[in-house]
Amino acid sequence: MNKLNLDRSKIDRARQAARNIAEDVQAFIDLHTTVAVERTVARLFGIDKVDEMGTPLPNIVVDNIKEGGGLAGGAAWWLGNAMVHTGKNPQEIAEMVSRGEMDLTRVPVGSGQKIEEAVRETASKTVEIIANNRRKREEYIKCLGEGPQPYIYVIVATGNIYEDVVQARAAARQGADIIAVIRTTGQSLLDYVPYGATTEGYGGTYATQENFRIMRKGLDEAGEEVGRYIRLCNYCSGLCMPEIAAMGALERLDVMLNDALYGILFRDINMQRTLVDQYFSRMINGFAGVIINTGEDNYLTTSDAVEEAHTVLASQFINEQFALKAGLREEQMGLGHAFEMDPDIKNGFLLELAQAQMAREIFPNAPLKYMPPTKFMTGNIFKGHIMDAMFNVASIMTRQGIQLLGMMTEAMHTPFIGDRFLSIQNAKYIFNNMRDLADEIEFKDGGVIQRRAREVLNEALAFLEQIEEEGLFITLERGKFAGVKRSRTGGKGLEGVFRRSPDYYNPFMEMMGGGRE
Amino acid sequence: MNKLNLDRSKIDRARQAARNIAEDVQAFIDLHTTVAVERTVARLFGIDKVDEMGTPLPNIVVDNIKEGGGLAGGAAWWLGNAMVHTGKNPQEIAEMVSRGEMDLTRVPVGSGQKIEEAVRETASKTVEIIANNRRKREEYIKCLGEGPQPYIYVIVATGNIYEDVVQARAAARQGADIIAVIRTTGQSLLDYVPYGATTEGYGGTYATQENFRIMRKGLDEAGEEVGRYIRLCNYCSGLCMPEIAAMGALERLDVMLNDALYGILFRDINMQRTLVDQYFSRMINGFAGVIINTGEDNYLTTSDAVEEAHTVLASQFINEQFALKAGLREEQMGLGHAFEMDPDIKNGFLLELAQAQMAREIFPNAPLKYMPPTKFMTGNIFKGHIMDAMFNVASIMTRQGIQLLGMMTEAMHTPFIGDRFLSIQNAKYIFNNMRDLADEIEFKDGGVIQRRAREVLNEALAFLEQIEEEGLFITLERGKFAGVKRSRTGGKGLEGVFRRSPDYYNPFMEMMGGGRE
Amino acid sequence: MSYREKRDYTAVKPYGDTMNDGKVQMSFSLPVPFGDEAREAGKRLALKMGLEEPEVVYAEDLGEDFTFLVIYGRCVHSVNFSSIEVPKVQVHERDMEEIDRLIREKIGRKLVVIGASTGTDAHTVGIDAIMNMKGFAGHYGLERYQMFDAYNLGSQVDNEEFVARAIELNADALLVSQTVTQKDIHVYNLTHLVELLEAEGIRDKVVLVCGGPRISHELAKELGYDAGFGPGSFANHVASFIVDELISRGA
Amino acid sequence: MSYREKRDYTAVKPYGDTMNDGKVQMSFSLPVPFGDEAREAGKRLALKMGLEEPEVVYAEDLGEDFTFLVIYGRCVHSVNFSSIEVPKVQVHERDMEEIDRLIREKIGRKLVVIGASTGTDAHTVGIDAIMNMKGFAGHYGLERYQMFDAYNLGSQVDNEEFVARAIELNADALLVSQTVTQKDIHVYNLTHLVELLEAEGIRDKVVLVCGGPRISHELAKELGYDAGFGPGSFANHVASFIVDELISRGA
Ligand code: B12
Ligand code: B12
Ligand SMILES: Cc1ncc(COP(=O)(O)O)c(C=O)c1O
Ligand SMILES: Cc1ncc(COP(=O)(O)O)c(C=O)c1O
Repeated sequence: MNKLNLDRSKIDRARQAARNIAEDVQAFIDLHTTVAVERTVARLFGIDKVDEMGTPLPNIVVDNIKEGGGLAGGAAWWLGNAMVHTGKNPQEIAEMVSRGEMDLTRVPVGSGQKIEEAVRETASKTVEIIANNRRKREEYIKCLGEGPQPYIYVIVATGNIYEDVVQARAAARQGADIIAVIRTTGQSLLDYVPYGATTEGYGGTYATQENFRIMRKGLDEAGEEVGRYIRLCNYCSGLCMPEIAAMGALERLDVMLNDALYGILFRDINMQRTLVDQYFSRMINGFAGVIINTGEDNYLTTSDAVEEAHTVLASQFINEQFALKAGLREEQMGLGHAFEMDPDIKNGFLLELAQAQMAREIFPNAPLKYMPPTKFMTGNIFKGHIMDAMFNVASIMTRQGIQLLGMMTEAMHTPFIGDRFLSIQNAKYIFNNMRDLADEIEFKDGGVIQRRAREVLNEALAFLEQIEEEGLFITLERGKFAGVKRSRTGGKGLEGVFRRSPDYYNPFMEMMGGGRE
Repeated sequence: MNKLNLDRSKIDRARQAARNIAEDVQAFIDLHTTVAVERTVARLFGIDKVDEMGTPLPNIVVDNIKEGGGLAGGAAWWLGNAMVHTGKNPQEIAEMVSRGEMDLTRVPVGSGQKIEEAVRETASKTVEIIANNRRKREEYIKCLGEGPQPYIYVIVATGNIYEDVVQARAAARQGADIIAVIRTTGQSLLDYVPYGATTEGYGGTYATQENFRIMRKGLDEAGEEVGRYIRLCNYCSGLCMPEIAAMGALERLDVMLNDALYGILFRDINMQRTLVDQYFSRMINGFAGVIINTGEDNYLTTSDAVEEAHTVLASQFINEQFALKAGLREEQMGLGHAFEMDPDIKNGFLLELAQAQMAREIFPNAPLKYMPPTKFMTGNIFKGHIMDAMFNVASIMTRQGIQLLGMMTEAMHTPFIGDRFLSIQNAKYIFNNMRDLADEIEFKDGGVIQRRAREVLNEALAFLEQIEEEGLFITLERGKFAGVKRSRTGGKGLEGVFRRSPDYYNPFMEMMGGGRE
Repeated sequence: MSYREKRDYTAVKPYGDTMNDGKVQMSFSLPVPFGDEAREAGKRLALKMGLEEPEVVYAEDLGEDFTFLVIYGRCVHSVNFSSIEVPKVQVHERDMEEIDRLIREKIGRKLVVIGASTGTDAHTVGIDAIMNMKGFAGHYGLERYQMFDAYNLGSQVDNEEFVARAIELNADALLVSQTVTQKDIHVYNLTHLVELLEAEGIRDKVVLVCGGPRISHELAKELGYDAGFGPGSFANHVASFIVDELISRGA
Repeated sequence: MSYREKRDYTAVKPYGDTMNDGKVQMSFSLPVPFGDEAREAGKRLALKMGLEEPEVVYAEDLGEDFTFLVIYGRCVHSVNFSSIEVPKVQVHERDMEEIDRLIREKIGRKLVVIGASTGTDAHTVGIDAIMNMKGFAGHYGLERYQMFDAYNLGSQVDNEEFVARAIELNADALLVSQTVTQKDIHVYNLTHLVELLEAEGIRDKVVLVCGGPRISHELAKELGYDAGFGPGSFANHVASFIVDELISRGA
């Protein structure tokens, strides 16, 4: 696939710059852990449930270790020690801590070898569960099959998981390949994961392990009925990135929103926190066979899509490198971009084609996640429906991987059941009627499309080289992405970041991070 | 423009076959006249209005000549004779005939030279009026300008001319370039043209000269306000082809539906009648600077669009040759075709592109008239709206000339004012956002699109060669077009066909048919 | 999910994304100048229709003092779904071979069927779909059946001519297609045909069937037809109906 | 055309293609299984809404016992258009230069304006459009005005913090943006701000303005704001309003 005649050496150079940027940050990451990372360890140890106040036990456990000053060593070690000491399993221990019957850092320290054995045994059980989930997905896909790319991706967002399931199953019947359950407003800023089945949310439904389970079951059933594996998606981003990744791994989610920079820029989460969190979360996603979706589309909803195109490409390069560091394969990288230009631009569609084709050629193995028009959607649902159609045309003409369907009611409300149906019908019509159009067309040498792609690549390269020089932290401080300035010590969640002690211990990093370059 | 790599020699051969077909028929045409042709002469002499019974005076005059056995010589001669004899003008004479005060074939025959002079003088006045209309159009376009191609063509069809005008003016403001007033059901089978302003019609509004005038005035005003010349379209087809062409020429219509075969196939009008009528009607259209629209799209609404594609191309070739014979320039040939394939066909869009691009390359100077999806439109207005959008995409990708916009409510009713607005918005969005896409893309050598175009050309050529051998009349008798069989002596209107006498006289044929090859 | 079982079919409301939210989308034009007053007029109309919290999400100037509106709101009305009964054609659907066999066995002779698009209606694609040899969407038409003598008279056939042919050919079944419905022209035309058949005394001798995009079985029965077939009908539906009807009439 | 003058604005109905035809398009889903009964249920709902001759032109199975419907019909209701009056922000629209000049001449000092997207709302594009230097759709934002000191606090600003900053900076005008409207969260949030301002005794000292895609002037007034600005607003509208308001208050 080479329609744009892009300068390969520039692509290589950009990729190298991104690698240097990521390596620089990785050095920082490798020295740190966070409360979220350690809560994740607790969860992977099987700790779940909440206390009477509704506080999740993973939080109680990690807070207990933190207060005892032991977090720098990692929760695994303290839990292992308590297990050896009490002979109880992690959940029982967590309940004891929660009842005030145990203080983890005060438990007499036992033999290092025994602790390690206990930890390894517990951890491998979980790792095996996750590996099994991965195999189960593969089997499902082998025997049920799956829809062709671009996968048809739709959201449910009623706030009520039971209502969500009905709509998700209906969507599967209508032709959806991926169902994403949108989270309620504000969940990403909670420093814990809510618990249990939930029926109340604003513009989305709480991401809880029980909700994941309910939806997974509903979709497995629907998938078997329609003879197509239906993928389930949720969000890693926020203050609980790795915890939700772990929950997703345990409940066989297939796709997760996960971006190295999104939380920093769009949720004002502290950059140190997010960068450390994203690493472990991606490691888990990687091992679980999850496709991640990055959030470059957000640059374009916030700023101008024509002017900021190069920041999307630069961010894709950076996300790619962070993902590789965490052991994610290219086939799992749903790098994001979006069809967000003003529909009134003369020849705007040509620019969109250039952007989409460029991403396709630069990341040939990634199942690119293509986001629909949102910012310029209005109450004119009829116009909106054809803007969504043009987005579908751009996608099939450039062979995108994951098509997040636009909804004609984008400017008003989260999708009604009928809106979703019409969108799926829209995509299915166009994807089928134009199925092989990408094979049939070539772009004029030196035409508008090729020139635009080259221009964007040039700008992205210059931008990456600048970041390479300044470092990512300083770039973020200077507001170079999406015009948003973030300080290194500002934003939410910095208090949850800790420097690892030299004996820091996290068994999952070895067991799941196999792919690290 | 050469994207399909078509075999030029095959195109030339097909064109030659069509020329032979047309020439063969032209020999027949040149020997005949019809009541409609002679009524047209009467109209061009200025005869208008109806008697108390509502019968138009042109009919009364021609019937009078017919009954007197004089039609073979042409109405012009008898009218000229009466003018010379009475010193009255044609309208006064017609009124006398209508009151039974004169019998045209019984008027004493005067000097041939004087008659000819009278005829020439009367005729040249009308010809001058028409020439002025043409100049007026050209001036309008020069000072107001016009929309870029594809022209946005919409219909009004309320049945009430006053309601039609309001909607047409609204459409002009919204961005329409051409307004077509659809005729009421059944008008094409009337062997006369109704008179005056009308407010009652089924699925359309009567084509009358007064209605033409009302609409022309409304559109001129709107055009001046929006700063764009708005073209007006009506229908020549039916039993009154040349009469309506004359009315259109007199009222400065800009576009007229006019097909050499449509009446035969789709209205069961006798083939001799239609073929003679179309010749004179096109001569008038040609002289008046009218763009004709041919009706090949009808093959595809009646039969399968994939299978019958070659009949469209063959008919375009035949229409082209008949038009050239009548003195129409290529720039006036709105050859028809349509986007009518089943939307569920995998890669159907590729076949549509092939067809549209092929027409574009074979008739490079014709303002091709592209018809929207109609047969597969359903009550699902949302799906219909995006089918119309895909039609618009196909058009801008292949540079069509005249875009007859599809309406999302096609399966239910003639357009509501809001439907038309949404369609215009649809087309404007896509034509602007993809404006130069045609320049940017090339089709893969030997790909599906190129192969399909070649296939259709081959079939059309074979078809034309067969017609060339058999003759057009026999082909029509055998039901080779649209699966419809018509006999040479069947259908409506044969009784109105007459063999010309050797002294047949029609001044307008010389005065307006200048372009005849 | 037991969610579905919880539905109350005695009071059904429109559904947006939550049971009983009543959400409805609506669009129309108003013959008033564009502006806030036009939006307000749209809102008031929606209120009168029983939409709570109507929201004009889009308004546009159509020119000539017309305004186009898109409105969302919550419908206060509900319907008792459990009490709804819709008359339907009773068809035991069979395929061509089965139907031919049945006719051979139970009736023992070819059935004569005449079809047309009647009155001023020139739309033939529908009746062709039912009758033509090659059929429609993979279903052969009646002309291909061994046990039918099918006569397709085409378009714009006068009712008088149609009845004359029916008598001449001694038809078992008449198939009428009607597409144009403006000003209820199809109702007029279909009724007129029944009157003619009755006047000729042959109404009860034929199976009388009509069809078309706006024809429902209910409407057909009202107008005095034995059955009506809408969009999505195929030859084998109609053929099955005709055969069953003739057998039950003791043909 | 005298056609337009003939309209009766005291009884306005939807318009399809003929005056007073009442034609309306509607779509919704019903939580009932797909089929003729679902169509009938849709039709009955339409009848209840006051649509005559409702026609279900499309019905589709959504799965899970839901049905999607598209309906056309003739609305029997009409509204008295001549009696409609909609409250509007009284703005003498001026451009940036004029506004700066007016402030210089009539007020003689820079005006302090604070803006934010408040509560949990993280949508900043709207408030940025009004405030940012570069502005929106060719209209510069308040930051570019010479006679405004504009502070854009960004997103998810607590009402408490917002009020504290207003006091600290001695603000002349407060600009609040609200986008998320689910469960009327914006109404709650906007009302809460007014209460806080009143509690602090500064409500009357500031020009209080809100805006957002679902904000109308009418709603804003109801909630105790001086003005509300919806889609299509630009900085110069708001600035004009603020200046006029301050001048009329005798600032
Ligand atoms: C093709 C078409 C034409 C073609 C017809 C070609 C032909 N040989 O038939 C042409 C171009 C000639 C044409 C002309 C006109 N048309 Co027309 N046409 C259509 C169109 C696009 C498709 C109809 C069609 O073929 N559908 C496909 C067939 C297979 O579907 P069907 O007829 O519903 O048939 C199925 C069932 O209903 C059933 N069925 C049908 N008949 C019967 C009979 C029996 C016995 C049984 C058992 C079953 C059965 O079985 C079939 C298979 O499932 C429709 C719009 C649309 N998308 O529906 C407009 C449409 C029907 N036409 C319309 C109009 C107004 C006209 C004109 C009057 C326009 C004008 N002023 O000139 C003319 C005049 C024709 C006339 N005198 O009747 C209007 C009708 C509006 C109304 N509701 O009254 C429509 C809806 C378009 C519109 N929006 O304005 N038309
Ligand atoms: C861009 C966007 C986002 C971006 C925001 C980026 C950013 N930095 O702002 C991101 C991706 C982060 C986002 C997130 C979410 N969004 Co959002 N988003 C949108 C979107 C696509 C466009 C909004 C926009 O920017 N419009 C363009 C601006 C210029 O228009 P405007 O805001 O109306 O502003 C104009 C006027 O209103 C006025 N104005 C506005 N404010 C003010 C203030 C004053 C004082 C004045 C005078 C004038 C004024 O002037 C402006 C210029 O004319 C809309 C859908 C849509 N097309 O409307 C959804 C939408 C608003 N989002 C929605 C939702 C639900 C969310 C989430 C809650 C989803 C979730 N569960 O995660 C999150 C959470 C955000 C939160 N906590 O608030 C819903 C809201 C539904 C509802 N009615 O409640 C919408 C409608 C999408 C949908 N269909 O679901 N979103
Ligand atoms: C990477 C990523 N994460 C998360 C979200 C959703 O937002 P929140 O984090 O508030 O759930 C988005 C939405 O665009 C996103 O792109
Ligand atoms: C060439 C031509 N003439 C006329 C018509 C319209 O039909 P009628 O002749 O019945 O007015 C069409 C419609 O498709 C057409 O293509």
